Amino acid sequence: MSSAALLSSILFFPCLGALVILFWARISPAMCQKVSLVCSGLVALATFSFLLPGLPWSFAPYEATVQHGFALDWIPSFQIYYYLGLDGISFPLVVLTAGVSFLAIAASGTIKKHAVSYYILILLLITGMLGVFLSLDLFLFYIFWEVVLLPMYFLIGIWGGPRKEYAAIKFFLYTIFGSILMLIALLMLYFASDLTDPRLEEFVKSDTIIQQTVGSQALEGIEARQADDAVQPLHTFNILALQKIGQLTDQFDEPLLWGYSLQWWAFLLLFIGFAIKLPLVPVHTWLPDAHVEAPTPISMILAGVLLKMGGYGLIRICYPICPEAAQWFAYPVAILGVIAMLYGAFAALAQWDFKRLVAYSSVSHMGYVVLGLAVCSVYAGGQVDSQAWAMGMNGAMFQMIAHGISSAGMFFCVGMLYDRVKHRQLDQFGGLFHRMPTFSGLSFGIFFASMGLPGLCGFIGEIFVLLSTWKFSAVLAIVGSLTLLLTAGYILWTLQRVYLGFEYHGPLPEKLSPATKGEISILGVLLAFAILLGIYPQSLFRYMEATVTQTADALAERLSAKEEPDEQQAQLRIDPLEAPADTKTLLVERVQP
Amino acid sequence: MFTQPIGVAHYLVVGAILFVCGIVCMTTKRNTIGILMGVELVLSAAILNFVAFSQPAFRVDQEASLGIDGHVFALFAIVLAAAEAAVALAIALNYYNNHSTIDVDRAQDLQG
Amino acid sequence: MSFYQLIVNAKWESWASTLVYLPEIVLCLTIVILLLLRLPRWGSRISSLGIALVGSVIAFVLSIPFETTAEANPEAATTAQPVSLLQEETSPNPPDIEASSEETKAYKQPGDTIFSGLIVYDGLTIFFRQLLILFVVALLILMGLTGIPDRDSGADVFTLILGATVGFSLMVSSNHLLIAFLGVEMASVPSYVLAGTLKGRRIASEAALKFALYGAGAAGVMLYGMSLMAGALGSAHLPTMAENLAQLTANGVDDRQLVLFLGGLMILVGLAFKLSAFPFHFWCPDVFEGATAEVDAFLSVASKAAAIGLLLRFAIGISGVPGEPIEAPAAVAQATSTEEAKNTFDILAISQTEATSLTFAAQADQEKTKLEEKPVTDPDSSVVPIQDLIVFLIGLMAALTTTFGNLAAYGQTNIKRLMAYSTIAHAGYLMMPVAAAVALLSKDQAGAQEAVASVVVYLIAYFFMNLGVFAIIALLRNRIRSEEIEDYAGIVRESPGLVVCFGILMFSLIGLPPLAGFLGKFWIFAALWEAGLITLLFIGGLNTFFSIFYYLRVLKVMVLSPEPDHRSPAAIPIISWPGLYVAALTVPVAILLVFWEPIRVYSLWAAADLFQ
Amino acid sequence: MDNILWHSVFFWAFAVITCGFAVMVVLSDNIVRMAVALIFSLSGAAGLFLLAGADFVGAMQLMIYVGGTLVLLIFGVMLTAQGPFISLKAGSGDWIIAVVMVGLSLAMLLPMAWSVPDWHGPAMGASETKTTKQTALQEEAEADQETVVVEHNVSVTEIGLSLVGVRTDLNQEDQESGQLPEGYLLPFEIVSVHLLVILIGAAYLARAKRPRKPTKYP
Repeated sequence: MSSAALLSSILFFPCLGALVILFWARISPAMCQKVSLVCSGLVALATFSFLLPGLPWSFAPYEATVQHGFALDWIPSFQIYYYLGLDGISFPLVVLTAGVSFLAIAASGTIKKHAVSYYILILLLITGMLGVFLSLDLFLFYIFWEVVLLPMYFLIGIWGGPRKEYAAIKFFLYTIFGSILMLIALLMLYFASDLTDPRLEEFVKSDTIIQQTVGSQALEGIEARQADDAVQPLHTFNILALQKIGQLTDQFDEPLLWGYSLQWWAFLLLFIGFAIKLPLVPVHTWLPDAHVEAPTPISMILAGVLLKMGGYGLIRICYPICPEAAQWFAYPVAILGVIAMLYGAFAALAQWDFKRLVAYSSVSHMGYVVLGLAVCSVYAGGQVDSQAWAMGMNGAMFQMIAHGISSAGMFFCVGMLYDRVKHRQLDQFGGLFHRMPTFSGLSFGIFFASMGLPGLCGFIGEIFVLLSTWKFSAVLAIVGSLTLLLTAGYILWTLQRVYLGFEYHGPLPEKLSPATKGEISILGVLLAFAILLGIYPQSLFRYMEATVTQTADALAERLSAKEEPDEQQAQLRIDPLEAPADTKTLLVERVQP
Repeated sequence: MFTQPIGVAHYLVVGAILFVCGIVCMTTKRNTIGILMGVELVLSAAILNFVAFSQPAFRVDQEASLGIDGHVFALFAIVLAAAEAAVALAIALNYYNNHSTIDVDRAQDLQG
Repeated sequence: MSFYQLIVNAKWESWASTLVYLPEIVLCLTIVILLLLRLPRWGSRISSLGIALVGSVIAFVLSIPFETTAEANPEAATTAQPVSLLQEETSPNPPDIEASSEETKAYKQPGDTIFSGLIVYDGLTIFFRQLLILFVVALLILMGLTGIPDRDSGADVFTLILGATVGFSLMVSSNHLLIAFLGVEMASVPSYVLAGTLKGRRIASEAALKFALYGAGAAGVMLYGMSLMAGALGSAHLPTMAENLAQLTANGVDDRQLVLFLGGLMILVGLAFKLSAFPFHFWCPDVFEGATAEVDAFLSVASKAAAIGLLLRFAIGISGVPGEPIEAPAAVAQATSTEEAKNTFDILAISQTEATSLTFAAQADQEKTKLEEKPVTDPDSSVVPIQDLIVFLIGLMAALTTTFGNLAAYGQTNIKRLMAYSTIAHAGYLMMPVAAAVALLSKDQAGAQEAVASVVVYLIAYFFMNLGVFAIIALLRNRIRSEEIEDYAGIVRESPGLVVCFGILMFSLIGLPPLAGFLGKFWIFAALWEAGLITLLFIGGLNTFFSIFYYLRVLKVMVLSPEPDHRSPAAIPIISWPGLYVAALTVPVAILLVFWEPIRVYSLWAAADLFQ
Repeated sequence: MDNILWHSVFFWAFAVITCGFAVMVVLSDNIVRMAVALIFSLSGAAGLFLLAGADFVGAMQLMIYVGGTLVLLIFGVMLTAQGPFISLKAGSGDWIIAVVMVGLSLAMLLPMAWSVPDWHGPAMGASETKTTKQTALQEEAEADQETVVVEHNVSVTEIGLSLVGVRTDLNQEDQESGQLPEGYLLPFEIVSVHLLVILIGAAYLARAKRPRKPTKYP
């Protein structure tokens, strides 16, 4: 099977399911769930089959290149292609998406109201999420990014809790604000990019997708440029090409506004857009509301997958395309990351609502992702230390996957309790261990995974991030590691308040029935993955390490090259007082270790 | 005053006065018919301008005069203005039938 | 040239023009048939809707440009059938005019002017004509479905609609101020009557009265501005005006600045009124509330499309790209012998190279060589200040209009009023690329073409979105007898299909991907970025954000609010004629993005003739 | 100095009539008086047209505008304005706004009217500007000041022919280059359609609704 057919069918299979539900006259809610379950199950099976060795389409580990990449003409005159592909960064997230979505649909049994619309929307949502991770064309990425938005708005707004309308509109507004900034950044990058740059010759010749789409045009342009002829610039939306342009040429270094370069602005706009989705601290306030009001399965998807879109955007687009700006912003971003970690943890400590607590823990955990990415100016002998950066990135990626598993599990736990006793007040729980022993045992595992207990998945990511931060700034690493303590604090305290203790003293005690088989299997699957990743992290690293390392190497090389050859700049670094106050010197000052 | 030949500028001044009168009429009159009269004044100012611009003898740069184009424009403007007035009156009548007044200040059903 | 020859030429021109002007002629004929059918007694038994529909469908078919082989093979064209027909008609021996000039083609093709330079027949004209006539077809079908107008007034209302459409088509193809004014009048005056279609209702007659009074005033001001502009530039023919303007500025004649400025401003007032741009938007909400939803759709889509077409013609026409070498009377009289022109333009070219910075030196050199080759038809630097002024005025107005429209929409309780403000906001979006196109005229012709193409695309999307929304409003009005937003509460439970369509249309109006509204908006933003109008780009982006609130509020009421007790049932199943009609308008909105490439090719083709 | 130009005398007379009655339209409170003042103002304008050599336009102004439009307006007055509605005073606030507006617009428009030296009239313009073309014209003007004013009257034949697309007023050699000068065939034809549509529209609004069944709509 060609990769085009394979990836497209994975991507649009949920849509097919949605159509089936739509045109199935008088379908019952249970039947809806079954159809969606089969549909998402098949998608999950297909993505997991990539993991198996030996199949013709299996995903080769330890490979840095894009696999199953293909591009079809969509809007060739705007250089927009239907370009999908998998690599070490997107592949784990695709698998996570398929898995979590399947589990979320499995957990949707309690949804009885407007079941047809619910399942249609959730299936569309899955397509959108898969599309975000699969697409390698910036424009296509943006389209899928927005496609995710609409179903989510309705899923929260119709099936949510008491303040659903407020939560839904808040989510919608925050995200769309970010998307508008992203759209502007997207236009900036597109119109600044030019594939006919001679420095890209090697890339243009080697990249099969570029060859297939605009190769001849680009090569002609390059030849003409080498011969000093005037050429129309050849813009591109290809993410990989944009990365190369950012890393090999200075097309994005043009000053744009107020003395800052184009890539500075592009980074800023993109970063805000992704940070909102992530969510980072000043713009995180939509998240607790959305999580609290969303129905359980939607919370699982929201925490398990949607937040990862922000992190993915940072790793895939923000950092590789704008390396210098990334370096300029290293400290602010890192500090924001640490603040998010601490703030999220503190806020979680202060919550009385169980679901809100879990939501704030998400804020805290996603802070690690940002911190891990920000450590891009670690110096080792005048060179940017690509190893430390790769470690940070790996940690961030691992953290995303781990959080996807553990937070989905935690939200499921909360949802299970809420379905039974219709409240989430932490001080009214207690003693669940006696009433629901199996469930409690599994939840302990999930919560410990989230806490970062060694041997479970949360640990690896956090420790990688903190280690690389240590090299970047010891102070930030120390402050950041306080989060470990706080996390342990609120998780343990929660466990104590909810599961331990003598007696359940809240309302509706008679409803606290033991977990059903379905519920146990959902939690069990999640816990199994948490343990697998915890004790054998290589099972994940083997897929993403190569790509991440390559990215980090390329960026580090770019930044080192920028720093080194210029004698004058070295001079500046020694005596910053006499330097003219332009951006470059600011940059140099900032990156001084 | 009477010894100087007349130029386009003289006509433009007359046109400007008519125009201003028309605009003031449109803004101050509370009566639909009054407002329409203001419109007629404005249109007639424009027609006057066209006619003045068409006469090469009124100016130094004779070759830049509009000639017959200005006349045709003026003719069409007259015809269109008459048509517009007819429709506006029909609408005013219709309004009168529904409201028993043609005072636009009493047109308050819509928030404005 | 003898008098006889003059008549032969005029006759030839009229014939050749008539051939490509058939759609409008068919519309006019339909009007006459609608009138004549009242005479015989059996005439009242024939459905006037049917006649109007057939007429407009025929007009639409005719508006598809018929295939000419002339471009590919000029030899073949001369032997093509229309020519031989023409030659027989006109004179025994082929007219001198064809022998004497290479410019003359056998018959009219896209890019020519018709009716002796009064009207441009180019891609943009063809596009607008198709859009407008297609809209009329769709609107007539909608009117058949909703039952407004009733049988008595049907013939009258359809006559007015068709008459206004002829006016719109004149507006978008005008190459001459007279045609522009005639078009505006032909379009507006029937619209005033249409606003009062339900003549027994108080608010309808009030809407019509307000519309007519404000409209007449705006038309008067516009005519006054046209008189000043034409007088100062010595012609009313747009390309000639542009040429004279360029020459005036090039010769350093600056005593007419005030006249030109005031004249241009007054014309802009008239256009802004038609576009309902801030601060001349005030009629729009009142008229929309008073008129029926069907008429609102007409005013909101067709009228705005025509106004933006005229704005494009005017802004681009006056600021520097004459489409063809011109032989207008004034230009002829001015004795612009080619030598003189060359001298002026050489001076221009030199001053230009001096003015431009080093980075643009190469570009300037290129332009200079171009200027030497084709002195009349190329943009030159002397019009740059004029362009800057136009860009500033239109850009400012666009920014204010969008922002005002979006902010004022918040407090509205009536859906038609809300859509009126939404229309105002969208008019602002539509004006943005016009500013971008003018800004790019002398820098980057391809970019300017993109900007005009973005208008085309936005209008295509806008056609479906707004017609769909107003169709739903009209259909719901027939069921629940109300147009208040609060009465729409919980309507999703009665007619889910309709509300899903409504939701898609609303999200498309916001401009969210993957819907059609995004397509247009993205393109507009791209044009703004390319034109360097970053402030406008940010304002546009911010406004997209503002607009979310009120569109979502309507949707929220329809979907999330509980139903009121006292409401007549609103069930409109999607599998019924009205439901299918709405679905047919929604489906393109949902899937237009997939067919971006053909749309892009088409829109670029439509915009191309403007920049020959 | 002592050479009184009768053309100018008539111009000033008509200008005073036109502007004076226009001001009266604005100032009058009685709608019938306004209509009468408008008649005189528009007639004065027609006189100005005749002086500018636009005989046909002047005649049309008298026939269509003064004749047709005003009859329509007076019809409107008679049909709609009964008793108390005939005279409607504007409030003092309106007048303040009006005065400010008049001041502002005149302050803009009058300088505009005088801003182009070429337009000050043949003699005056020539004395002020210095270009070679214009001095030649000045000599011409001085040579024959009496005739310069009314030298170009557009004949009805020319207008009529231009309305069917034939331009006889232009230099004929210039027309041989292939591009025809604007003939006004299209507007002439299409305006008839416009008038038809307008007529139907006006009749539609003005005629009473045939009572058949009550309307279904709110």
